[in-house]
Amino acid sequence: MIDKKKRTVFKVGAITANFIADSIAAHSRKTNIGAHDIFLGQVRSDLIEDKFVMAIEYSAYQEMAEQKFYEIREAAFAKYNLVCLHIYHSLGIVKVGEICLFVFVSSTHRKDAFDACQEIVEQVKLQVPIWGKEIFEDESSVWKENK
Amino acid sequence: MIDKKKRTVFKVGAITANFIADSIAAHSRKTNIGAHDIFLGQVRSDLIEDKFVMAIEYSAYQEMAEQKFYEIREAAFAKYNLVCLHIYHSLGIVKVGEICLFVFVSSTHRKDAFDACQEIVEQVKLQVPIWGKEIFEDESSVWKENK
Amino acid sequence: MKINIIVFGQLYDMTKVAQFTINEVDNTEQLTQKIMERFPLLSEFKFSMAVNKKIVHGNTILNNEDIVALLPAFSGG
Amino acid sequence: MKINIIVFGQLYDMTKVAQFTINEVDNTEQLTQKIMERFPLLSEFKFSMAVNKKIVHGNTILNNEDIVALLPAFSGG
Repeated sequence: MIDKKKRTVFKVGAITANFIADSIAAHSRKTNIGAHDIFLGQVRSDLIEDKFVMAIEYSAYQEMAEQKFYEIREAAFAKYNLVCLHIYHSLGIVKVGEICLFVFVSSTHRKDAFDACQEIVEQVKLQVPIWGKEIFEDESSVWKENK
Repeated sequence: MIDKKKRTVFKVGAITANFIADSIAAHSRKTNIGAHDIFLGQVRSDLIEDKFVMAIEYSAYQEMAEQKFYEIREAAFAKYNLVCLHIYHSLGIVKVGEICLFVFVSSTHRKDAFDACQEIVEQVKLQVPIWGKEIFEDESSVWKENK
Repeated sequence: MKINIIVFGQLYDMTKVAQFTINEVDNTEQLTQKIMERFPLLSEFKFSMAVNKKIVHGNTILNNEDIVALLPAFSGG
Repeated sequence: MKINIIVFGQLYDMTKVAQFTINEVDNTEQLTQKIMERFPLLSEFKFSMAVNKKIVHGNTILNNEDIVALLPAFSGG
């Protein structure tokens, strides 16, 4: 039942709640799954030098990023006992309150899903060549820095 | 923006993907959220003494369980920097592949959501008076044991 | 002095009643003894006791109209 | 000997071109020097380099038609 096909990770624009629901529903056929851990990154309305962030515009070095996502998947399947793993990241404009990152980890027992999900999110932020530009109300912008 | 109203945790039957999607969408207005961690418990088709589990029937000491859920919520808000926290658990029959537990934790930064979600799931299993009866194809059953 | 007992999970499979009352007991030790006399099958099970929704450890004083729940190991989630 | 350079994130704000070529360099140190001559503003930024999609550390030999990416600190997620 292990599902580790290579697939495109990037979605243009926000990741919708309906897309997430469809992903969850698609896993009901995998009856060896006992636990899902889902991480969602949501664009925050940070205040930076008196201006509120209204959106983030994501760009990426796509060929290298897809390769990195693939390596992160392979490492997670090698290290944890997982049934499924899906990663989606936005490209282009994602508005405040919308979802830009969706990591979906499924396992038989909960510990694998929890540990893998947390590690994958850290690796995505650390290793994948993606850049966010925070856009303010007045259309000025600043490049996002990850902490 | 802290949302810690007392509310009913129990849902009769499975927790649907649409219900989860609506919960996610409802959080787009909370623009200080940067991270959601969602745990979903799914009923597994375990093989027990040559028979496959087809469903779990959940029962609870509801008044005490609601009190325990409330205490778990309060402890999580006291310990972690959370924006929102929602817990839902099924009562009655939940079939294999369906969702029986939905823990939804939202925070400004990801570490709080991850740490709180994992702790809450453990506390729910440990502290809340809920019992699952695993039902087989032939309608025989066995009481579930948590590990 | 009347104590209300409620029964959950596999314990109910033994008692076949979801609730019953026990009279003239002062504490949980005496209560346990009377429960076992009435439902000998329960002695085969490990369970905890909640008095008015709070788990109690060790022998605990009971008051009239207390609600005592017999709780087998939890298996939610 | 022709090296293809691609530029991402805030570095692009400095170069105003997404890609360009540099000729007659044998390694990433020589390449960096030539890039800085052409785009002096880049010297103000910390960035890493990927040669054919692999991050390189230290001076690295280059081959004809290699693709070198200039990568500012990642900020995905």
